Amino acid sequence: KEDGKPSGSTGGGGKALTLGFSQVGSESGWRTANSESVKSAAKEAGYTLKFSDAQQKQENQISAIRNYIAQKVDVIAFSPVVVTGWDAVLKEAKAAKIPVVLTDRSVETSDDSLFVTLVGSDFTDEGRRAAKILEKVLEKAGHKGPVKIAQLEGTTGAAPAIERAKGFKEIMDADHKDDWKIVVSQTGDFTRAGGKQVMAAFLQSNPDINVLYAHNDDMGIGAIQAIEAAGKKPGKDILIVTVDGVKDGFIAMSEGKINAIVECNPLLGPQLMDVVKKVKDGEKVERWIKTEESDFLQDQAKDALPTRKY
Amino acid sequence: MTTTSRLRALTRHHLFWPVAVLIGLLLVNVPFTPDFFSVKMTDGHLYGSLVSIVLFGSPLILVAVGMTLVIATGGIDLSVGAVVAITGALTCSYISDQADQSALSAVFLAMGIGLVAAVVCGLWNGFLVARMGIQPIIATLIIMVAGRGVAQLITDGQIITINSEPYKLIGGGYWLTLPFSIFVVAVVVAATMLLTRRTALGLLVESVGGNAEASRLVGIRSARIKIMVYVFCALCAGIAGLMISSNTSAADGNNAGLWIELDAILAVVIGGTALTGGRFSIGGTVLGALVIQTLTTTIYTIGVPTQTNLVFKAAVVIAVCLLQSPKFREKVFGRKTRRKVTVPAQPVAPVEPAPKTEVSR
Amino acid sequence: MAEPRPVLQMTGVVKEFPGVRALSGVDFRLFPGEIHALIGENGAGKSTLIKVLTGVHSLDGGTITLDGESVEFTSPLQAQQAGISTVYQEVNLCPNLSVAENIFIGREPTRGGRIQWKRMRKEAAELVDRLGLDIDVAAPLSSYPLAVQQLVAIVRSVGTGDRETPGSGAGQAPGSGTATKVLVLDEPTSSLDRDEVLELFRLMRQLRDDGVAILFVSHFLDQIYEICDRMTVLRNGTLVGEHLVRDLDQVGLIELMIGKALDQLEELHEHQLHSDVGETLVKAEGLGRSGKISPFDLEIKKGEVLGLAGLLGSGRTELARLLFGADHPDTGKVTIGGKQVSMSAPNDAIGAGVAFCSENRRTEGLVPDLTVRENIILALQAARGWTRPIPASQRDELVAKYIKALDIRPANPEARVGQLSGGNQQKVLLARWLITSPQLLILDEPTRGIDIGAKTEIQRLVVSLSEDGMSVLYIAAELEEVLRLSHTIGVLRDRKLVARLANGPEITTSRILETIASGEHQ
Amino acid sequence: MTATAQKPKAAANGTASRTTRLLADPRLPVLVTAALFLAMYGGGLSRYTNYGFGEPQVFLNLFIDNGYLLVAAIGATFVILSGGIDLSVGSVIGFTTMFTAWLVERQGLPLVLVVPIALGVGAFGGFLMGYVIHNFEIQPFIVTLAGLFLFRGLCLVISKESISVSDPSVDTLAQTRVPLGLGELSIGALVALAVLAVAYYVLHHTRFGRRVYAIGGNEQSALLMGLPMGGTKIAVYTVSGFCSALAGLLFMLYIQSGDPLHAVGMELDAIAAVVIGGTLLTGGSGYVVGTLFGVLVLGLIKSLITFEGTLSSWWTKIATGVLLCAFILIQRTMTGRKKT
Ligand SMILES: Nc1ncnc2c1ncn2[C@@H]1O[C@H](COP(=O)(O)OP(=O)(O)OP(=O)(O)O)[C@@H](O)[C@H]1O
Ligand SMILES: Nc1ncnc2c1ncn2[C@@H]1O[C@H](COP(=O)(O)OP(=O)(O)OP(=O)(O)O)[C@@H](O)[C@H]1O
Ligand SMILES: [Mg+2]
Ligand SMILES: [Mg+2]
Repeated sequence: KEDGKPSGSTGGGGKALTLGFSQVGSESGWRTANSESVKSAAKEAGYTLKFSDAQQKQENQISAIRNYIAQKVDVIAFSPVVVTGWDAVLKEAKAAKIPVVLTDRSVETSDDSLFVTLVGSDFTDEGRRAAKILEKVLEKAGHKGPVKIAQLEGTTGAAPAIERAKGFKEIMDADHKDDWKIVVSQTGDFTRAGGKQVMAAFLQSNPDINVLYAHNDDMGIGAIQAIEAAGKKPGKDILIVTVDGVKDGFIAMSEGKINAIVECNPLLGPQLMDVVKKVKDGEKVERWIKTEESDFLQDQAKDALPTRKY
Repeated sequence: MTTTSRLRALTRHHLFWPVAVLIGLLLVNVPFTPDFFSVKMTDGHLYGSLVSIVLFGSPLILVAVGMTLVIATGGIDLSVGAVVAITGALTCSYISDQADQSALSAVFLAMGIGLVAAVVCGLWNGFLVARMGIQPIIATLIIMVAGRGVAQLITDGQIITINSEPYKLIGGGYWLTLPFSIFVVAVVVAATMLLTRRTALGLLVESVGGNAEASRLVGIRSARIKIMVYVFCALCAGIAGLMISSNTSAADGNNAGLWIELDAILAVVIGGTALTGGRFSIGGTVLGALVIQTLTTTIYTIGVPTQTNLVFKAAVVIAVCLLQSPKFREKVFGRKTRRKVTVPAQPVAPVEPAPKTEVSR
Repeated sequence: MAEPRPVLQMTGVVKEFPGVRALSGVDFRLFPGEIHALIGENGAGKSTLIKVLTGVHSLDGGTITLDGESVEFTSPLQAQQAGISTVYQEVNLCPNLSVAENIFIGREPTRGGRIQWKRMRKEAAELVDRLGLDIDVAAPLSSYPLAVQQLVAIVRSVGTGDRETPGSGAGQAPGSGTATKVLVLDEPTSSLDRDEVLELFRLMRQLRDDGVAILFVSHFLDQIYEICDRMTVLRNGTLVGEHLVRDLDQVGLIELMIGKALDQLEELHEHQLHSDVGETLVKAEGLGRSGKISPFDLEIKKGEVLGLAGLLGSGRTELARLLFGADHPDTGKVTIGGKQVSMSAPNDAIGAGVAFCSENRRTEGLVPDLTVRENIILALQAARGWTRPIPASQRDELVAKYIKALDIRPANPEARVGQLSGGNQQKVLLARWLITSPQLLILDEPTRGIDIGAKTEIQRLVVSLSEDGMSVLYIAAELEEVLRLSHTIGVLRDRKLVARLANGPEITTSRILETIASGEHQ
Repeated sequence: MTATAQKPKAAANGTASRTTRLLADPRLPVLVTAALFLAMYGGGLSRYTNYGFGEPQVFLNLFIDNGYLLVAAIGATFVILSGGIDLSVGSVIGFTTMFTAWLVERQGLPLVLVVPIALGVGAFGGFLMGYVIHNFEIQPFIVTLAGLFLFRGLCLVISKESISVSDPSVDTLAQTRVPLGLGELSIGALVALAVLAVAYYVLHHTRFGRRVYAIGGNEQSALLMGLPMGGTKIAVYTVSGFCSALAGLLFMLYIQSGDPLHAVGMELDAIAAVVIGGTLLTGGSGYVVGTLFGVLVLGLIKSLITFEGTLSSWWTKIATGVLLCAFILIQRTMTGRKKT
């Protein structure tokens, strides 16, 4: 908080704090859970929430933020659609003395003072964690021989897709250069239908795949159906690691069809409200507040399942 | 001579090029997946690339068939993707509320509800286009935008997962060793063909699309026909919506049928129906949809890197269109056998001898 | 100038369409300063010859020389730039643009790249005026009836030929700056009335005297004898002869055209109308639509042929459209067979047994992509509704019958209507309504663009239909035609029905013209 | 013998009542759109004044936030007036952002060089599509759909990741605000307005513009009238490609980054704006000024929804649809129903 601008509070007093929150969209269950979490946390904290949905478009998000500036909200928070291109509007916010909190992912800026903090996870790290947990999965399954991986990517060009692939590859290249190989990789657009269809094609062209890494649970679940239709056993013939940790993913895992899930927690509403309050009150906050997340293996699935809210 | 002329006649057939492209695309896969054409028995049903092309292509075929009629009337329906989402969402949310998700009656009721919603969307589109006279692209844009919102409203923005064996059959199950969806598609396509060619509907649709004013003046109730085709199109999209949600046993308000309208329109055009309306070909549309689905599968199987998927798709689409364009074939392959001057053998008529100057000056 | 050289010469021209040979080795020549008629039955290949000449269609064989140089145009633009100005058979203008723009588009007066709108409108008004037309050139073309559009098309093509009008100064000619050497007019007179035709002829003569070669197509033989110097006759895509007009009489010409001796073409000249018309079938009271036609009363009896006479734009078409419900009337009511019919849409009228054959076959009549068969059965099918298709056998029989009766060529029910010649399209349109056997048949210029043989045939058909009890509302540009067929003649003037004359020996064309002129009569 | 017959005088003027004439006036849809836009804005004013909706800058923001869309929609207007359609708009915009960002950031080219290159590439893309459409007689919908795939694919080929533009000249351009009395406008907005003026001039005062209308009115006729069809058609798509590329540049200024997923689906926004502005998709009828109001209406709908500020994601979509629908229906009833 080297710039100390959060002190520029306007009223304070009895008036409820107004938070402008610009969400990416509602492209997945994960995202919806994220929005819900923010909304309910804001309600609980007694803040006035201005919520807007950008329908996956950066320009919408920018104009939403502009509008928040015009409306003179106390704090602006948003989950950036993309990581780049925020300088101009963030400078306007800064000029209007409105502190900005990022959620979910960071942005690239030239000037670090443009936002106060980031509440969220790190997609690249999720990729790394996926690779790490795959090691455990392979070990548990007593797998021998080459590891032939099929990768189901998210929407081409989307940050989670790129970074989850990057993180995974990083570990793979570092530790498993010889024995692991990504034999096929295609986008399943983060959807079940996509995952199913792509996996069906993979199984035709590369019947010897023995590991699947899916960038989210939904594609993994779709792929499971394709694997079953091909007469193979998901979780046994083909080991599956996915990211996200939605409820359906855990159900599949408890049925033994997914071997491990790397959690990416959408429920960061309460954390966000905390941070907003601190920022508003001029307290010092950390530059990056990581969400609490963990990785799950099959044996933890049963226990974790009831805790899944979305 | 006869063989070449027969070949000519064959290449002139309006379905020749779609078929040729389809076969070509299928063959492209062989070097990458040598057993591409093999079909084997797995778990009591047939399994293989060809089977999955039909299975995954079924929703697209359905939507495209409905779209064909709309396009034939000179319209266009952008809302099909949203209708797919709404139908799936309604049906799945109803089923998921059921205590016994596999109860047949509940499943049928749920599908009924979903399809009624689709029909309502179709009626609305038809009303805007035919009664209010709003341009189709903008009239259907309304549901395209709002419909997905409605679908998400129904699913609460979540993916609704259901566990219903009978429902699973429509889009993901097998019957007589074949994907059940093949039968659904076959029934819908056959019904459409019967409906359009055995009754006068096809003729009237083509007439409305070919010349709207003339059709009005011969007393065709074009408003009614337009409403009918929009409803039919929405119904097809609804069935496709059932299939898509059944295939994964889940309703995804945001992603189900996303951009399917573009693929459907593409399929219609590859099938030889002009976007300006008029003549249409259901068979061509089915082929067009198969071409697109094969293209998608090909992209997955031959290992195109994700970032070049779209470039590849663009290249194929352009190639298909160029091949289908007579002008292009003429310019590139044809050398057009011009100047085969066939001087008249007839006795040349009595031409007045002298060019008398008739200038009245 | 010893040996006159043809400005245009076509030799051995061949044009084939899939399945049809439209032209097989036609020779044709055109001299400067002559008006040359191109004559032939419907489908003989006249329009095709013109289209091949002007680069609309490519040539399949033969050569074209213009001014001694071999040419082959690949687009109408090129032909225009080489000095060939053309009015094609169907009105080919842009309905969404103003009259002035339609006349000038492609060669608008500009200064520094900017269109001079004022000047353009002024010049357009002058040009239009020269054809005796008095219209607002700033109004969109679509607001005018077909005949006016036809005239505008003519103005467009001829107006450029002699733009040395002192007023307009610049005198920069069309496109690239070539003056018109050849003017091609494909049935320009098909929907014009006498006055307009005279104006057009005056203009044509003037152009001819300026040395322009004019190619003129018409099915009105009188007009050909009136204005042409020379003629070329086509039959079935082949050349049957080139003659000086004064060397060949009408009978000889017709024989050349149809390829056999003509028997009883004249027959219809007699009034052979039956006199016993039945009781009132259609009654319109105070029917009107503001801005289109003032309220009128009209009665049509069973079996009566009611002809409408009037000048161009007098409202004949508007009247017919109101009776059919094609336009929504503001006032009045219609009773048909004693029952009041709400005239809100054509369906209502069709349901009550009214049929309307529009004058504008291209935009309001045919569906060009559909086949002859489909176009013919369209109205009947629409009346039956989509659930009850006409059984195939009955359909084919009906279609075959009318193809034969009206001599539609090619006699192939599978041919696309858009590819038929103009006259044959008109016949298809007629056939469409005839098979519905309506109670009242409204024919708006049914013989437009139809050759004389078929024209007589159609007129005979009208007579026999009326004898069978069908009422007919008959509109034709030719007064004689109206006179010949009608029991009663309604006279329109300035969009008002001003008189109703019972036909009889004392009614002549000049009598009708007087009525039109005086505006009042009983 | 016809000397007796008097020519009936043209009466098109007097008889037709004023309302009929007004209803037939092609300018009516534009006026109605403009009026409705103002009404809608008034509605927003009365509802959200307390939230600062009344500030002039909020109005000017409509231009700032939609300048790129306006430029793209102007290009689309040309195409639609000529009776065609261009679906590649969004992809070309996305591609341009990506391409320029890549050239500026990764290749280190100066902006003065990059801008013409980008515009040239866009225009060339449009030219190619026009060429194929005209010469091979393939339906524009399909050719431009292939263009949509191609350009989006090329974005990804350049890079899957977004590229942030930190070039100082881009920075200054992006952040320059031109004061305008009551508020300020960005460079992008000004460029958009300039493009609008040029487009208006071209469409209404040059031969090329009138040819565009002629072709849209009736292509076959235009051909027979001897208009240079091919040239015009190709030019129209070139203009659209150029405008899309320019829109891409403005978009790049607006968000200072290139991203392969930028402007997905923007072609539909552009087409919607054109149609809302009263232009007929069948071609030949409409005004580019209408397009301005179409864009403003879409922008206003977005603004109103943000100002409402309580809508969940799906209600945002539903509200957009409902507002759009209400707008179209009112517009339709006010311009009078014509037979389709
Ligand atoms: N585009 C086309 N495709 C196929 N056949 C055509 C085409 N255009 C003309 N034809 C055929 O060529 C023949 C000659 O037609 P054309 O239009 O030249 O006749 P025409 O002499 O002008 O007759 P009309 O007096 O009726 O106008 C006809 O049989 C017609 O069906
Ligand atoms: N000077 C004019 N000459 C011709 N038509 C005109 C003129 N001025 C106006 N009109 C238009 O003519 C229309 C009436 O034409 P209508 O088609 O009914 O005439 P018509 O008697 O059928 O003539 P025709 O069919 O020979 O053109 C009016 O709606 C009017 O717009
Ligand atoms: Mg002809
Ligand atoms: Mg008339």
